[in-house]
Amino acid sequence: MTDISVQIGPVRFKNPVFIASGICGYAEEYSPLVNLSRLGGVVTKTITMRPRAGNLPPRIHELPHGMLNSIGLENVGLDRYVADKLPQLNQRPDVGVMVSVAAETEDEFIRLAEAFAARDGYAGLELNLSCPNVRGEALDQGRNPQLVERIARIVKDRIPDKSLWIKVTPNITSVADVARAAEQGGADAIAAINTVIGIDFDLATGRPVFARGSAGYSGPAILPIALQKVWECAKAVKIPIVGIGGIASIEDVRKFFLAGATAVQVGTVLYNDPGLPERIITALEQNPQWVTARALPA
Amino acid sequence: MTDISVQIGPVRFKNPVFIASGICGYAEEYSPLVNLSRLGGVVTKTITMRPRAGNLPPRIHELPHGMLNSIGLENVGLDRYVADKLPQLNQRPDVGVMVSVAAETEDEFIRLAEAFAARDGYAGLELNLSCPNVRGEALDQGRNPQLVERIARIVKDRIPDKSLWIKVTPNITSVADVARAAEQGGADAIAAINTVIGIDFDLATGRPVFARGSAGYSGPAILPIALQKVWECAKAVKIPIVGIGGIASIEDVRKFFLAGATAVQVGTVLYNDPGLPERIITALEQNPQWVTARALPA
Amino acid sequence: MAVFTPASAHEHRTTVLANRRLSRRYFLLRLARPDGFVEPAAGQFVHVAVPSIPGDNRFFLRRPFSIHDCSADFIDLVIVEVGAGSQALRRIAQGESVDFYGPLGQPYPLLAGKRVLGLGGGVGLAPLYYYGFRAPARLGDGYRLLYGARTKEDLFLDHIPLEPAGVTLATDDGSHGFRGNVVQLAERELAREPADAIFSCGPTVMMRAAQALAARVGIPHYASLENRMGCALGACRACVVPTTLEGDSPYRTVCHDGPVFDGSVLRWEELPVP
Amino acid sequence: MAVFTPASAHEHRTTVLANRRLSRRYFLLRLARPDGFVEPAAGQFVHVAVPSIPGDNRFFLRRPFSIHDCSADFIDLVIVEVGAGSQALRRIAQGESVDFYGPLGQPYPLLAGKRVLGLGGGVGLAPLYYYGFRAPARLGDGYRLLYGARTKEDLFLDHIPLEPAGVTLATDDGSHGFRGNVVQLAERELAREPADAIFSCGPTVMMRAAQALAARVGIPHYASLENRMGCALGACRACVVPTTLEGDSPYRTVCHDGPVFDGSVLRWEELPVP
Ligand SMILES: Cc1cc2nc3c(=O)[nH]c(=O)nc-3n(C[C@H](O)[C@H](O)[C@H](O)COP(=O)(O)OP(=O)(O)OC[C@H]3O[C@@H](n4cnc5c(N)ncnc54)[C@H](O)[C@@H]3O)c2cc1C
Ligand SMILES: Cc1cc2nc3c(=O)[nH]c(=O)nc-3n(C[C@H](O)[C@H](O)[C@H](O)COP(=O)(O)OP(=O)(O)OC[C@H]3O[C@@H](n4cnc5c(N)ncnc54)[C@H](O)[C@@H]3O)c2cc1C
Ligand SMILES: Cc1cc2nc3c(=O)[nH]c(=O)nc-3n(C[C@H](O)[C@H](O)[C@H](O)COP(=O)(O)O)c2cc1C
Ligand SMILES: Cc1cc2nc3c(=O)[nH]c(=O)nc-3n(C[C@H](O)[C@H](O)[C@H](O)COP(=O)(O)O)c2cc1C
Ligand code: FES
Ligand code: FES
Repeated sequence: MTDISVQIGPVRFKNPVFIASGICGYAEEYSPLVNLSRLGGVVTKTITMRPRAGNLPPRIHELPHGMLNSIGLENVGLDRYVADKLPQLNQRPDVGVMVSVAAETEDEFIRLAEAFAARDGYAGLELNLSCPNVRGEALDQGRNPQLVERIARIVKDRIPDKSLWIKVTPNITSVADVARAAEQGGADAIAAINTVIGIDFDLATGRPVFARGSAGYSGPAILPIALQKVWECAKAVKIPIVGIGGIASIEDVRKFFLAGATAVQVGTVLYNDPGLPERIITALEQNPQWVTARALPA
Repeated sequence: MTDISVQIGPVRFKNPVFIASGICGYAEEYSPLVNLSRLGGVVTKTITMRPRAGNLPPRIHELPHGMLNSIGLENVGLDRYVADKLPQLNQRPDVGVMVSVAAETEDEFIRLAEAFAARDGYAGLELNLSCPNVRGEALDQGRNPQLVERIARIVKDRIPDKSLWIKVTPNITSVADVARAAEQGGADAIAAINTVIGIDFDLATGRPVFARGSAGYSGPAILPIALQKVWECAKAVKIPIVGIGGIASIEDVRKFFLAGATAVQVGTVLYNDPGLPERIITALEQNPQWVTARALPA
Repeated sequence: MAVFTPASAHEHRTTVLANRRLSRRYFLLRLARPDGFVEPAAGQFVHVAVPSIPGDNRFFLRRPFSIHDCSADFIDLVIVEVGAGSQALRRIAQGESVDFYGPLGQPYPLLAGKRVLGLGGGVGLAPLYYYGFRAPARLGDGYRLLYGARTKEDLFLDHIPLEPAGVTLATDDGSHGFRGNVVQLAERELAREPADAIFSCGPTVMMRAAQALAARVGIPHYASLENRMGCALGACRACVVPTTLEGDSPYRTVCHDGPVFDGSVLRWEELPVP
Repeated sequence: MAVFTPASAHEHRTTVLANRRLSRRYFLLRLARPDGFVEPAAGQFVHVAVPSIPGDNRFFLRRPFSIHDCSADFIDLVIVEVGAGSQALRRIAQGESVDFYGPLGQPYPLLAGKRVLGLGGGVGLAPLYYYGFRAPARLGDGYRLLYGARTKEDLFLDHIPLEPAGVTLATDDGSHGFRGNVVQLAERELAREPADAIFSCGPTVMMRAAQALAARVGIPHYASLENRMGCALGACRACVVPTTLEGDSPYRTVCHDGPVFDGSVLRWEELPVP
């Protein structure tokens, strides 16, 4: 069976196919439907220092070619995550776990990084600097390249032997600037993209469908946008790019590789077709040249 | 028949339904399929000082829920426009014409503004400061609020009795900042949005489908994004907002009004359903309350 | 409440055995029971992918449906046509295939030897019918089921055993059975003969009234809730409802902590009414 | 070249009279000719909306198709199944309705009294068949039509009058008629009897070869091009092809300046090959 493993920073992953953050919770939840150990890895729901209750329901809204979500980073918080959730997966060393984390201050990032530096049983951290579903800019450092560079360095210094991915938002003027800053700060990869900011209205009530109004747009409709951001990042940095956004078929995954991605994360489509990630992996094993094909002169 | 006319700056338009720039050329081309005098108005293909040949074909690419275009502002240039095209429409005073213009320098904007100030037979100018399909940033002033304010003032000072609309790009961090700048500069309305930057690849060739790589994404897939930008602008400025992006039904139009739009422009859907604008107008005449409904406390 | 083991959720591809109209707005979707489909408990549901043109993703989210009946050979769903997805399901022809996973969620508790009064509103009859008359593990005579709809045309009665042995009917307009809603009928029934618990499934307003009644009478009330779902596995946190429970979050998931909840812990005023 | 008046382009909703397979990859879509449909000239096309589920927009752009035949009652299109859209059109049942507008574009010139050699490659036969045998205004004996395809299975021959009176056939593999491509056949024909002009429609490579041949022989060549289209009215500038013509832009639109072009003005090396 062909080797399609990929190296991202200090860590080697058995293949380039991951499940995106927030899609499958802390991973274990999806074990009845997805063979987790078959995947390159799983990115967890974003963890914050303190537990978060998340936004008022309703939290998702279907659209013809995707969906809007307004989950609001509901999560159990750092302490319960390392106490309850991480150990679950430690019992499954065959599953590559990228822990997604977000924080409000550089100090919080230091404490998060130190908490994980002290533990094992995960492959690395993905910093979510770009959640469109939380109030204020405290959790939206992704707009500010200088801040991104500092945060990347703060974390990477503390987990040198783990893989550090910076997840970027598409809702800014230049993802290239942010990608360069992350690279400067020592990030091992750029994960692009998070959801595209969008909104929908309920004609019956005359109000937005979500209490918070705007929400995060995901699914096939955002594929061309995600591909373009990966394309932009690939031209800007030398570190690997993890492509995310709108994947719903093996063809979509091939396009991410052409755009310059080293690996991909499968998101919303999992709700519709939980078997897809494993089918993608099988197809890539049969066609390893797809993984290395690039539209850009490398 | 109910009056659904709308006032935008110094000009009153017979209804709030327009055809978006670049969709129907210089308007006359669509007269066999659309009753132009039934519309609130038509926005022309963007005009530049000198003629532009546009990009290498192919120039459009279909996607499941929209399309990508890379036309590249092909147009006849100012001189031929005012010599040949504008007079055509002068013979049809019943058609409200917004002329879309773009320029590379403030000086060019002055000359464009003066050229139009000296003429009549049009309702106003829409400044395209945001075309994703031309090289460099010369034609992409829409990212820079200060520049937007200066350009708006330059033009408005010269056409005080015409309607001046500033068309904004969604591909920036804050459309609200640009909208505020345009309002400061004396614009009569914000037109939101231009196409969303995207890309697609041809798996057969392993290359982007367009010679220039990235292109402009339009059609139903971008509706939630466009609605969100209008929502953001409506909270930021007092001047009217003209909603553009992904309209494919009367329900979509109602959502733009809820988001805070005073008028709308119908774009790509015209290729699929040229009868839609007139059906929308009839529906609005029968339900004038839809035009004034807002989700925001006005 | 029974702890649901997600291990029972498997992805299945199966065939449509029948798809027929039951009443004005309801239809029955009968699926061949696939191998390995775990025996469902009353109140559990399946998460169904709505078929669409190949390569298209018109219906991106699956639709959750309660199990109305289940035998060795088939799984029955009773579906009301509300939006585009349920209409698309109505169009699936016999012999076509459908993907789903399940059974999912927390079922109604099995209160052996207790007197349970079931209140089914509209399509909410499904899990309570299964609970009382079809589920392998079910109460005997202790179970009374009341079934209400807006009007006669909305009731679906085939296979439904009627009084005295079975179901008592109510219609808001009195066009069939008791005139009034099913909660008003429940008050009369409780006056006639008390119960140890109320189970409800139906419109939120109806279940809210059932909660008030249960509180007045001082008996427990278990309600089966609805909400929009993504994963249906407790992973995405999309389907939460507000509760009075302690913990990091007041929210619980309809897909995994529910759909059946002890009504006394729900913040009824804040429930989303999809 | 005749100046096309867009006034002829009207939006029509019509009914499918027939939809049947012609050969391995081709099918015939016969539409009822709607009232007010202007008499089309050979080389003109219609812009057809591909039906999709209501509320969906799976096929956002219309598809242009040449007129293969047109009578008082019907309009025939011959369509090759290449992608999702043509496959969707293949699925439309008789009696269903279809939206289109047209006729559109510049037709082949009517060279009265001249000897014209038509070269049809694959589905490119359509406009040349209409030109020679069906259009109200057409040449008489002066017209010779050569029709080539990859192999026997790709030819569609019903209603097509064959030699001596009519069409001469070629297949690349020689499985039917002349062995070789239609341009090679054309050289033989011209050697046999000269012509005053060549008309071609087919794959870009074939038309390019036809241009080279015409140039060698020193006669005009009119080619019908394909390109992706948006408006099909000359408005959006999506369908342009590069030419050697003067003016603000070297580009001309296939929908409005074409689809039939004087081959000598086209920059053949740069033509998009859809
Ligand atoms: C646990 C559970 C059991 C259910 N059992 C049944 C049943 O047995 N019979 C039945 O007819 N219906 C049942 N429903 C409701 C059913 O899932 C929705 O009516 C259905 O999804 C509506 O989809 P639609 O495409 O027709 O409506 P649309 O309006 O097209 O749906 C749009 C989106 O909203 C969601 N949605 C809309 N209404 C509801 C709702 N009431 N509940 C949940 N999601 C909704 C859809 O899933 C979809 O994501 C159940 C719901 C839950 C949560
Ligand atoms: C003037 C003109 C006349 C034509 N006449 C015929 C005819 O008589 N019979 C016939 O079978 N075909 C004809 N074509 C080509 C036909 O329009 C395409 O084959 C068809 O659009 C392919 O669509 P699809 O959905 O099957 O392919 P897809 O690959 O799904 O199409 C995707 C997109 O590409 C466009 N596209 C793909 N291939 C072509 C192409 N070769 N030309 C133009 N657009 C394309 C489609 O319109 C659509 O926008 C003609 C084209 C033009 C321009
Ligand atoms: C329900 C839902 C929850 C999400 N939660 C998170 C999250 O907690 N952290 C994060 O970085 N991204 C989150 N995302 C974004 C996804 O990880 C992904 O970036 C985005 O959905 C685009 O990919 P897709 O189109 O394949 O879904 C979430 C997306 C969805 C749909
Ligand atoms: C083929 C095409 C050409 C366009 N040309 C222009 C243009 O010249 N100037 C401009 O401001 N916008 C142009 N646009 C953008 C549209 O005016 C509109 O802002 C965008 O398409 C979003 O609306 P829609 O989704 O309804 O098409 C063009 C769009 C398309 C599809
Ligand atoms: S639907 Fe994902 S948690 Fe319930
Ligand atoms: S398709 Fe629009 S100009 Fe030809």
